[in-house]
Amino acid sequence: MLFSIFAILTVAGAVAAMSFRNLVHSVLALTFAFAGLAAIYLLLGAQFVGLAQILVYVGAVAILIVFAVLLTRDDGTAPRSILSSSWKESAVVVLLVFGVLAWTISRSLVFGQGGGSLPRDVSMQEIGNALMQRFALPLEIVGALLTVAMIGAVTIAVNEKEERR
Amino acid sequence: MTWIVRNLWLIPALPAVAAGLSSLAKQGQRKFAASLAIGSMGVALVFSLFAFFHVLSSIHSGGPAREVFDFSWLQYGSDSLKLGWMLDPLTAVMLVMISFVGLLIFIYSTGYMAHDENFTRFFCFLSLFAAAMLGVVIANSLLLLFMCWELVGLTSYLLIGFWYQRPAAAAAAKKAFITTRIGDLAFLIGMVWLYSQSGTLLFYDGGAGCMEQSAIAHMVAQSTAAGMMVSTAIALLIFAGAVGKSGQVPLHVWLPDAMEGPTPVSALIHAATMVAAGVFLIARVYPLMSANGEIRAAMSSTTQLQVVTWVGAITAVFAALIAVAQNDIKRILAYSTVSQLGYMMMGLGVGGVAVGMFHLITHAFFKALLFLGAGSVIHGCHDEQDIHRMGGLKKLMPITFATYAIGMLALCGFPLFFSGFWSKDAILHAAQEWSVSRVPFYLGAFGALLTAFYMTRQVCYVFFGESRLSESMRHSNGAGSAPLYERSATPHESPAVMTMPLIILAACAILLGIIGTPAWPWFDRLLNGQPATVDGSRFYEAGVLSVMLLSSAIVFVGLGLGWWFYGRKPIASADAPDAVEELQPQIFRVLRNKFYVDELYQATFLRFNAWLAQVSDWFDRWIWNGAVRAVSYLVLGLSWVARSTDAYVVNRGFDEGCKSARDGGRLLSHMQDGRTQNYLRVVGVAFAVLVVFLIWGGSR
Amino acid sequence: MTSLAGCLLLSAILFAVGLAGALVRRSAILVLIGIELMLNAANLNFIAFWRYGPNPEALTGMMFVIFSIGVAAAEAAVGLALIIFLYRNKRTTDIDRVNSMRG
Amino acid sequence: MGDAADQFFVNLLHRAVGTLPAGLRPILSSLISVVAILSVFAFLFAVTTVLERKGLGRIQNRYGPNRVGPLGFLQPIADGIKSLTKEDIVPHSADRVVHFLAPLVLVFAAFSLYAVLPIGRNMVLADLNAGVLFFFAVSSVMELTIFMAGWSSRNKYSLLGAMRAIAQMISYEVPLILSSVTVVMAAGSLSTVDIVEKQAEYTGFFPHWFVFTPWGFAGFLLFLIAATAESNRSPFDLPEGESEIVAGYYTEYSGFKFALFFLGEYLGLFAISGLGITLFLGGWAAPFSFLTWVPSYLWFFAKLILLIALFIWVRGTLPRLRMDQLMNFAWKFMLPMALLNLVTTAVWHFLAQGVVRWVVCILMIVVAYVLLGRSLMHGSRLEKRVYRFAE
Repeated sequence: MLFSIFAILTVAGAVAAMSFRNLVHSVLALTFAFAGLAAIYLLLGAQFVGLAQILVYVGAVAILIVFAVLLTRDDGTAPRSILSSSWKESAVVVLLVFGVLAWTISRSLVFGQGGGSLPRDVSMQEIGNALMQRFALPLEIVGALLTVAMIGAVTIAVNEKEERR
Repeated sequence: MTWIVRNLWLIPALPAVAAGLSSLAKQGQRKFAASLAIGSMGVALVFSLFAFFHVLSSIHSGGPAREVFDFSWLQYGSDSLKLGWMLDPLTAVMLVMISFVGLLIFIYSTGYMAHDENFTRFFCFLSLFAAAMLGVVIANSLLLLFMCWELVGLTSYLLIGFWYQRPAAAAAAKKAFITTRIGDLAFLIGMVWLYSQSGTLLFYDGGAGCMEQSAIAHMVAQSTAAGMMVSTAIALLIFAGAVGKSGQVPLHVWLPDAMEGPTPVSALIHAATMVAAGVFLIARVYPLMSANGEIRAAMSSTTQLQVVTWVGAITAVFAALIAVAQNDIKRILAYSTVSQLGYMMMGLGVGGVAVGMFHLITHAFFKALLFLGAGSVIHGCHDEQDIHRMGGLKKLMPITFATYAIGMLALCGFPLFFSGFWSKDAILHAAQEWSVSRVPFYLGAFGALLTAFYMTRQVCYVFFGESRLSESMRHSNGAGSAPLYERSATPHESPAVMTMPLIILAACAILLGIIGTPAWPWFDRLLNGQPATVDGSRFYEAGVLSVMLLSSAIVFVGLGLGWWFYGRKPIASADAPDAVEELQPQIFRVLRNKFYVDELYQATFLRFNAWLAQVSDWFDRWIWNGAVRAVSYLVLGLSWVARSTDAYVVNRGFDEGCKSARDGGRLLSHMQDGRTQNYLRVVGVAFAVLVVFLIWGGSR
Repeated sequence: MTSLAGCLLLSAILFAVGLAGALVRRSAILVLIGIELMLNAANLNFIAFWRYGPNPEALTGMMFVIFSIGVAAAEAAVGLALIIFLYRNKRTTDIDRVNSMRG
Repeated sequence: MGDAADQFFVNLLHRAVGTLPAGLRPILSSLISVVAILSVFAFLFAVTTVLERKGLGRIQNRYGPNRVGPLGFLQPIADGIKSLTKEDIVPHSADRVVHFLAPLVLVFAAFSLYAVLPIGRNMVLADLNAGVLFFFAVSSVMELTIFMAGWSSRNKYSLLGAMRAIAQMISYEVPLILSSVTVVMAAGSLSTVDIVEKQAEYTGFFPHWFVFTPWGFAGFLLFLIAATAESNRSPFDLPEGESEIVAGYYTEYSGFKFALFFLGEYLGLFAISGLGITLFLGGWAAPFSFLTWVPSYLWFFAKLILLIALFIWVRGTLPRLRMDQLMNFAWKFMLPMALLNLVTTAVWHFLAQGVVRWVVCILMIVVAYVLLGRSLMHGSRLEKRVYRFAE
């Protein structure tokens, strides 16, 4: 019940995000969709992930995108249509992909089987231990990746004027 | 385990630290950078000597010839990846050689690069290279070796392109890097395969290493699809890496171009150490190379060793032939390097580790000597590299001349007094006794002849006759990055900081011969981990003396021919065409008058040579370059293949075919319109297709 | 019906919507948003499989999502930096007009 | 008797819920407590406004509001009526929907922060085992609402204010979270309830609050500074710096929406102070073992009032920073100190009990502080002022 409500909200947010003309609006709609997803995670008993989702996507990524939007005001020469020149073929491809996915799910074994019982929610200790022991190497790699990404983003986007200063 | 073995890592670590520090140095801090690099290299040399004598003592006291130190690098799951270093005679010898030659060349560079504004950068790169090279040598894990191997390649790239303002240098650097990549790719595949087979990349791990009996036997046991033994396949893949790195045919193309780099670099990297890394690699994995199935255990030589031998022999002659026709002083040396590397490979193939390595060591010394001499000549002649425009330097640069002559004689293998003679002789002897075929022996002999010939030619051009430099001053007003200092019209002897290394190296080039004579095969025994004994009677063993006589005869013939062509009468002017390129009637007449073998010689050999030079040049330019490009432009691969082929057709003159091919190329390249969404769309379709395929595959 | 199939369907829909955004719109930023959306759809799948999978104790799916969120943050940062750089050079973020890579 | 008083409200709630049909109980119980929290903190908000104005007045050597009601304590009611009856002006070019949503979402988020604050023993709305994470997640939503407000009202001052606010909040979120992570490490749990439980023990009559450890003290200071910046209060009130940009992101807001923003700000302030209390000052735990008979929620609110008083005092005392000073302070001082504080906490955790670890940790922090301060001071020489963020 709750799930379907959240699902509908999420999809609505996503569709809105994809179809708004004003980019800021679509970013806000996107955050709405992300929030819905987070709610679904909570529903599925993945508390940590849900909250991390809000923290990262709503708190960081959305703001980032908004900044990018404000920093890139498109000049007036852009054609009025928000759709790209080759949107028809793209629509076909999208439908194809979605059809395939839906078909796969529909003929997969899990279809129609009821949900199992909710497992007791995982405590933070478990997650921490898992991160520190079994997944230590991936964790470090992700850390390195983030550092590199930060440096790279700064170097790419740094303004020449500020460089000279 | 003694102190030196545990702390062997210090030897590469020191230059690495030096590189790191001098990379922080400002452009102005020349003294700091130079002293740092030289100091670290000196300490590294001291450590290397420690290691060397440690090995000696342990051998003479009958101790273990090889000691390893392994540590686990990173832990994944239950398994762990181990790295390590080892100290065995091979390592010790290479360590001493590299750090010694390296030290001398560092000192030399302070003089040679004195006028370059990127002095500190140069020394940073040099130290980094030294570190990587020493790392290659001490590595006890194929992975560690590979890392340092790649690092060596990188530094070579950086140093070839050191004068990146010159397009030629930049292009050469790129060429070298990419060409060696081809070999390294094969190497990498071989390494991965080896790991999948033996489960470890340590060479020696107390019986568990991948170069030890169990793993080898396991690899020999299986056989690949083509029916060849897995060990053979892996060995060949690794050998491909060696081919790329040490410029064997067909991947030799980059080495001559690498001479665009500063001369000390050519001496250190592209003559003494790095190009020898390939040979060293083969020597290191020799157990794998000589791994043989029980069935053919009787037969002495394995498939992979035969391949090594043939490639080496062909390279030796091939490069020597090209060298005869060159005019650039450094290119001659480069091609001779290639051919000498061919000798080493051949020696490894026919005679085992000791033979090849002995030639490697001696060659390292005298070829470094030659390059530094050439550098001194170039330096003295204000960056003139064309030997036609030199001459008469014997009087002007006496020290350089003397040392250069020694080096040249050593390279030619002048009997008895020069190290080159003994090492080359060992190779020839082994080749003569090779069970499979005698052809490599003949090729080697022929190569020796050519070597003597072209070296004589070069020396005659450069040092004898009267100077043709004054007029060349008119021709070459400041080649490329000529360092700006007062241009005295007459060439001058180089400063002591450059001549001292020459003298030391010359001494080594003479003395080193002693340790490898048949009478006292100290080096051979050392590598096999046994003390050596003096025994003059070995001279009279089967074939030894005859081969010695034969090779010295060959050398004399070569020298004689060279002298006859070039040294006998001074070359008239810089524009005077080459004596052998039959453009001069009097030389024709002289030759005809002499004996008609020469005419045969003229008609066949020189034409053949010129033609071969052209062909190989053509090969360089179209086939191998085409391959390199194809690799580099992976996205446009198809269209590029079309392009290179159509260029090939253009050479033969079929224009319409070329045009159609080019159109095909353009057509293919049109598939790449830069639209992100088109790519994404293709991905989507592909995904859908894949899913459908998988589902149906699953339902079946 | 909060069952595995439900989650999968939802994630399929989200994926399709994101793909539509990435393919149909002409603004580079919105393409990036679409990609983020697809990523989240994938995350939802992971969570769903972790939750209904054989042993949730292993936490594998959850960990994967945590890492993928981290990677997604990096991806967004770099992507937007690229877009800003692009805008600075071409004064536009219309990817129909950004095809200088055409062969 | 103490226990009864302590658990009074809890039992009350149970009674009230007990009378209801079983199906509705969970929903209704949470509903009741939500209402309770709303009313209590709304009231606190009203009181605080008066107190703040009076306190500031005294600091600036004037009377605060003193006309409406006894000592002017009915002032907030008057303000409320005024803001309700005022005309609600929406700029013509504004983006109406977003302009309308922003204050609502802000207040909603601000209220939902209290869900994880244990305001007394067994008095927490939702004992999530990722409570702290929840707090930060929701507070990160507030940044977005501020952006919505600033962007939607199509006014350059609003946009500037919003940008400043977001930049500032993001920059100070990092040290804020890092300094809280120290506590999480020490307590070994993300659940606010557990954290308070950990601190509610006593050696002798002395409590185990985390402030009373070197890293805890440093962490608390960092937390306080970062919290001041997070809630946009002076000296970090650049986003609504009246003298520079009219009123920052709510320049274009009037009437009730403005009041909502005001409410949201103060609620955020209370919430973050409450978090500080929970993390460092032992939540509802009594300061001394012999004072445990006093009901726990009283302690919580006492500490809350104290912190608010501190904030008011700071506001009355310190001048406003410049934007670049703000950023430098965040990234060059707060962040390194917070990171070092993490390390110190780990050291503290792994060293054996006793004098040694005190000495070591204190040394680590003090030395780092001195060195960092020296180096930052060293660079700063008088030079022409560059409005890097104003251009």
